[in-house]
Amino acid sequence: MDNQLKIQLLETMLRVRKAELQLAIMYKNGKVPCAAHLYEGEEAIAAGVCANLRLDDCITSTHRGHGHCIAKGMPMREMIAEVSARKTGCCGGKGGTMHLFKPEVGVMGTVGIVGGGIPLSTGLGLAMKMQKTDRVAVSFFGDGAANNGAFHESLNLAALWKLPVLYVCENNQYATSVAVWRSTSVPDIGVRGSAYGIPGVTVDGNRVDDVYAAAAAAVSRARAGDGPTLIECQTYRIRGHFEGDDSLYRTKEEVAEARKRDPIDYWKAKLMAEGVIDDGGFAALSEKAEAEVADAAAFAEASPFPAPEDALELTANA
Amino acid sequence: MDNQLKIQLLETMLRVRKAELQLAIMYKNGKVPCAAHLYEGEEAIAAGVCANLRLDDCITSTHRGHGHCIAKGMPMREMIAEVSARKTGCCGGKGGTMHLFKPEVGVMGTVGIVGGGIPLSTGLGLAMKMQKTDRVAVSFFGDGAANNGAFHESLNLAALWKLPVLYVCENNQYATSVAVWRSTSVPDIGVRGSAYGIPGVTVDGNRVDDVYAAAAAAVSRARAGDGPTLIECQTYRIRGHFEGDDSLYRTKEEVAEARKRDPIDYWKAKLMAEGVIDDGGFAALSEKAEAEVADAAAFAEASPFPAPEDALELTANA
Amino acid sequence: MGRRIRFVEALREGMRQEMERDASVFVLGEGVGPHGSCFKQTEGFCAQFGEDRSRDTPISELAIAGTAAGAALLGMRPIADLMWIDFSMLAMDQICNQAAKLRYISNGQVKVPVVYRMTTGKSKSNAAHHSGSFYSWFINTPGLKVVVPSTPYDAKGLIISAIRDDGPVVYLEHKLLLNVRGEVPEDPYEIPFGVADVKREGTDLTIIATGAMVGFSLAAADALAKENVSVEVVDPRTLMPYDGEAILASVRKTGRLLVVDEGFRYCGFGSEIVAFVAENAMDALRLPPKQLTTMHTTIPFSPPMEDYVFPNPERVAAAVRAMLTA
Amino acid sequence: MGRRIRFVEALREGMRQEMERDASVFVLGEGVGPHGSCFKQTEGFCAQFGEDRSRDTPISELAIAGTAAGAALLGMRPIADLMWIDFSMLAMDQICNQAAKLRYISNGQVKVPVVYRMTTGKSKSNAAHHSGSFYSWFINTPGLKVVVPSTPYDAKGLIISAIRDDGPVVYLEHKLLLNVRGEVPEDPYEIPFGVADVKREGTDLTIIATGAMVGFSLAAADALAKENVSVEVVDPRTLMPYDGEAILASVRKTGRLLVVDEGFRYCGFGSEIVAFVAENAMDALRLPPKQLTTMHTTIPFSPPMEDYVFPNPERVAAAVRAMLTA
Ligand SMILES: Cc1ncc(C[n+]2csc(CCOP(=O)(O)OP(=O)(O)O)c2C)c(N)n1
Ligand SMILES: Cc1ncc(C[n+]2csc(CCOP(=O)(O)OP(=O)(O)O)c2C)c(N)n1
Ligand SMILES: [Mg+2]
Ligand SMILES: [Mg+2]
Repeated sequence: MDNQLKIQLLETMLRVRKAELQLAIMYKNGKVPCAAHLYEGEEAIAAGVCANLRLDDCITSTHRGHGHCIAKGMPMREMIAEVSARKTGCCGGKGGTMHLFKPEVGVMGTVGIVGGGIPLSTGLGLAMKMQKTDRVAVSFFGDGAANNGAFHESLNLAALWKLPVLYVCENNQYATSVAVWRSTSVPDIGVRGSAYGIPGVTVDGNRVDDVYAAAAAAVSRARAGDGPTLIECQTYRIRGHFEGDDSLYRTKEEVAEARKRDPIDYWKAKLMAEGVIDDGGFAALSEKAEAEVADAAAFAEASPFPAPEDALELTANA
Repeated sequence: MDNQLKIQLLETMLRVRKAELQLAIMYKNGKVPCAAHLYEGEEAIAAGVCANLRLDDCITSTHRGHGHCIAKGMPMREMIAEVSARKTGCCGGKGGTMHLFKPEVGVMGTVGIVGGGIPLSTGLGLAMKMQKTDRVAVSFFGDGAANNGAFHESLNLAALWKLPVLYVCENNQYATSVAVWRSTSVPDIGVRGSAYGIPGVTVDGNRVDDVYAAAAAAVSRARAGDGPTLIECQTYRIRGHFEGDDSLYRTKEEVAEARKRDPIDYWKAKLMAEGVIDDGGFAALSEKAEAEVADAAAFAEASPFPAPEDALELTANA
Repeated sequence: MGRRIRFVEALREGMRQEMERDASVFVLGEGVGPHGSCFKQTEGFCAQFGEDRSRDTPISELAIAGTAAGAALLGMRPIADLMWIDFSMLAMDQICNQAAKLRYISNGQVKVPVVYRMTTGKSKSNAAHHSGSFYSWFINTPGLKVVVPSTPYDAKGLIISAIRDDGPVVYLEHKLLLNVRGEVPEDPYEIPFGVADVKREGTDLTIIATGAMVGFSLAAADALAKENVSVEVVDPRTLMPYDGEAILASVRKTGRLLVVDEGFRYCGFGSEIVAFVAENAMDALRLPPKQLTTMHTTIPFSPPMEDYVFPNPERVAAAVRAMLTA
Repeated sequence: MGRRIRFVEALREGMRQEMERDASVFVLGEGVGPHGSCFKQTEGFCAQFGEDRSRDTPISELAIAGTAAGAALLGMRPIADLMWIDFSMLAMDQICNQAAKLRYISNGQVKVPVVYRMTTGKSKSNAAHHSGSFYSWFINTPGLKVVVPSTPYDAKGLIISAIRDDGPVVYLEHKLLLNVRGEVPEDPYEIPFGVADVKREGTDLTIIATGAMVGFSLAAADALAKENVSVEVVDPRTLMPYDGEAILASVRKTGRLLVVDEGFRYCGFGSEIVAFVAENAMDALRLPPKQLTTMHTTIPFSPPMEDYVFPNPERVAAAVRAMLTA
């Protein structure tokens, strides 16, 4: 990993973090019309995986998808404008926080139905293979989604057809109020790869270098035509399931403990120890990210809402 | 295994075999209104598993379910009458070959939707556990069903809740015209138990003693409250997928080879070698089974069809 | 005047009283356990009944629905919470192909006393995957009963009737109604299926409305009353079976019909009622019947568009005026 | 007179010609590979196009539907065979929540040119899990188009239009029609969606029928002609969008409407058409509109009961007589 990449990973994580914190404030201030599911503390996964992707690779994501979109290259302005329901958003306000699209950069959709993106990304991989490209598709989903039938059917199909797909399971220990041990019959979801004869790995999702390495191996495997990989990234959902969630189902101590394992702190410390970056450099990156997010927020606020009648655009059959 | 049990296993297999051959003839003669899915060559699985069950244990089965019903204790007359659409059938003609019920003996339904019985049997196991009994539920399904989301969701749930359920996968190498290697990403479906942290075993489904032993272990595990087991029984579908299926998707040689591994021949030879039974004894069992089936067929033929208006019985909301 | 509590409290009380009365009743679903469900529908159940009877599940809608149906076959009376109706699309096979049919195909040898609870309808920018109202699919399925309470009183009575019913019942909780207050008796009571409730009497026009549309229609009726238009608002309360007699009686009285439904128009409940009345009381109709439904589009996220596609009290009143001035 | 081939041959020819024309078209589903599908719909495709483009799948309806939709997002034009409509209940989320909505929620950034093919309707004692006709669910879903050919000619033209359409299309093949013969041009041709076909002209009564019900209605019309009753049979061919103008024009001409639909009555296509006509042409109706549908019951197995619950030509004729003598 060269220094440029190391810095890029840090920058991506910072951009995602700042965006989420910004959206948290905007939600509090009534600028986001519905409770959003934020990604704070999980940034290393989106950053580490997407750093392995080309512009023409594609992802699908979930209700907690802002970070994946940013990491894959969605313009900050369009993302924040969409989440705040503006006409200038990436979907013109039709999609919203759980339905973000930007095919130009390979964001083929965040999906509000848990597990719903897994078959879709499998189909992206099928098209990539049938079109004889070496593109890859990535499906981001949570620990909760790994217990849904969509996971099983898709991984079996992708393994069978050797599709170029990465199944990235973000195990943040909870599915709404339900702790992973209450919903999942195995301690490590990565082992489920063996049910499909594909590699299944479990990595520390708060260590961007570990995530990057696992994704790198899976991407080259996929590009080589050797098929899919299941990557479980173990992390922790720092915030409530959605903004406003009281999180009464877990202790403050548990959350405080998890905060100590912040993925940005980890990577910053590592890069400093390596002398790749110093406090000034970090501050600069951080301010740059803040500035980008502030600009995006201002852009969104200055943007018009869609007209009511815009709702009827694209309604074939109506 | 005592001699009585050994004979019982043979008898059950013979009863199932004769019933299926009888239904094949009845279908040819237009006595069965729709193509049935017959079980010839797979009898050892139903016999070996159900020999471990009590009357108050329950099963769900599939479109290929005649054998399971007989092995669990459904009266031959009611089964054959139902398949030939008579009012005296176990479901009064409402269910038919793919929808056989006899709760008194624990037959909680054969299901026409592939995989559809798996969640239902999981629920049977849940009730048995919540009611603090030591009953067990068995879900019979095919290799094809093991690729359906219902399989994944149910096994995860049963493992999580330690439900007393046996998941018996009858791998007969085909799902309609689709060979198992075209549909399934692992050579042995038994390995999928590891995705749920439960025992997953693969046995020769044409050896009733092996099936019996695997089921015995799973049943005692379930009764002890230790949870579910996945048992893959490898066998072969001797006949077409349904009566009338041309089976052009496989060679005559392949089928001929498989016929050599007939489960009844295997067990008969073994019992003879052990001196548990002789030709006369076998002939007697075989004739007894034929007589029972002939009686059932005659009963069915002599039985009335339901009245057209019977269709509206039980139609709440109509 | 009696005790006034919120819809969600009435629902919870009905479930709790049935669980106290009958040990075979239990709830299962995503988050129904210690946390007490996303809208607190089962708050306190774990404390009172234990996790065994207030059971968290994985995100496995198909298995939740099928496991509940299977448990019902052995005498349990499960209440399966599928959260949003939108997620029930993953459970359609177990609800509509299995649970709905088991009693019939078994020739009555088994009963399937399961309740499938789902929240439904618009709320605040819940967007394309969390705003569904496609209960017409359940109405279209023989073997299912479909219940849509519009008040706390109905919420309690109907959940108790649903739990006691021996067949599968789909019970819909409108997100906009969960915190609405109303009078609710403390003791358990049933509301029979197939009996409509005339929420407001009137003489000029009949509105058939359900769920949150009832409140919208009553608000519209208030506004129209000031214009000397007398609107009758009839709430079927159960959509399968629905109270055809009451609907026809009201239409025969007023001679005018508007159905207000949050589902989509095509093959929806609105079309069902308009068709039923046209077939059975066309002679009584002084005007062509009309319906006001959610516009036929995927539900958009942004408030201006979202508000535009759903019915609201003003649109109900406007639809009535348009009919009367036609 | 032109070449007469069977419905299934016309369907196959339409798919084959599109696959020859456009390399992005492919089929996937259980048994569509070397075996050529359970009703031979894709016979010969593997030989001509290879297994890559005529792809067997596991029994994974949810993944089949979603994988097809996903592939469509990158420019492929998949034809996903779900075998029986009954099995699509397992795929509802990917068909109705994903494929149907992707174009809209993405604000038109993606297209979803996928065809979902399913066999539908009664055949011979297929019983509770293999006799479904619940296409009303798809009609009820914004973003889907629904196509139901009743003749070989329509089968070919509509599959070609469906494949060329940029949105998801549900294409239904009635099991009783697969071997029916009719005239079919060899060259490819499209049939536009939303254009009904008057299968028989008449003056006394309009029958709106679809799929196998068209043939039943034409047979009934023949019988009734001998009784000097002139029946017009209109086949919408596409149920979403449906040709409201043609339906109203026919009703305005005859003044009498019977809808014959194999789906269930409640919230079905029959109710939809009755409602549409009542709302828009009540003045033209000389009699209350009626519908003849499959009875509201789970489908029984035994032939006497099965025959009893479905429409047939005699019942269509009887329904018409009942209306005219009412
Ligand atoms: C099929 C389905 N079931 C339930 C829900 C409601 N829901 C939204 S997010 C969520 C939890 C998802 O957990 P996980 O997959 O671990 O993702 P996380 O929220 O932890 O990132 C649930 C149950 C849904 N959106 N879709
Ligand atoms: C959900 C579903 N998909 C497809 C079918 C059609 N179908 C009936 S049996 C069958 C093959 C089942 O294969 P398997 O599970 O291996 O059982 P087998 O027939 O080999 O005993 C298929 C695809 C169905 N009934 N249900
Ligand atoms: Mg999670
Ligand atoms: Mg098989």
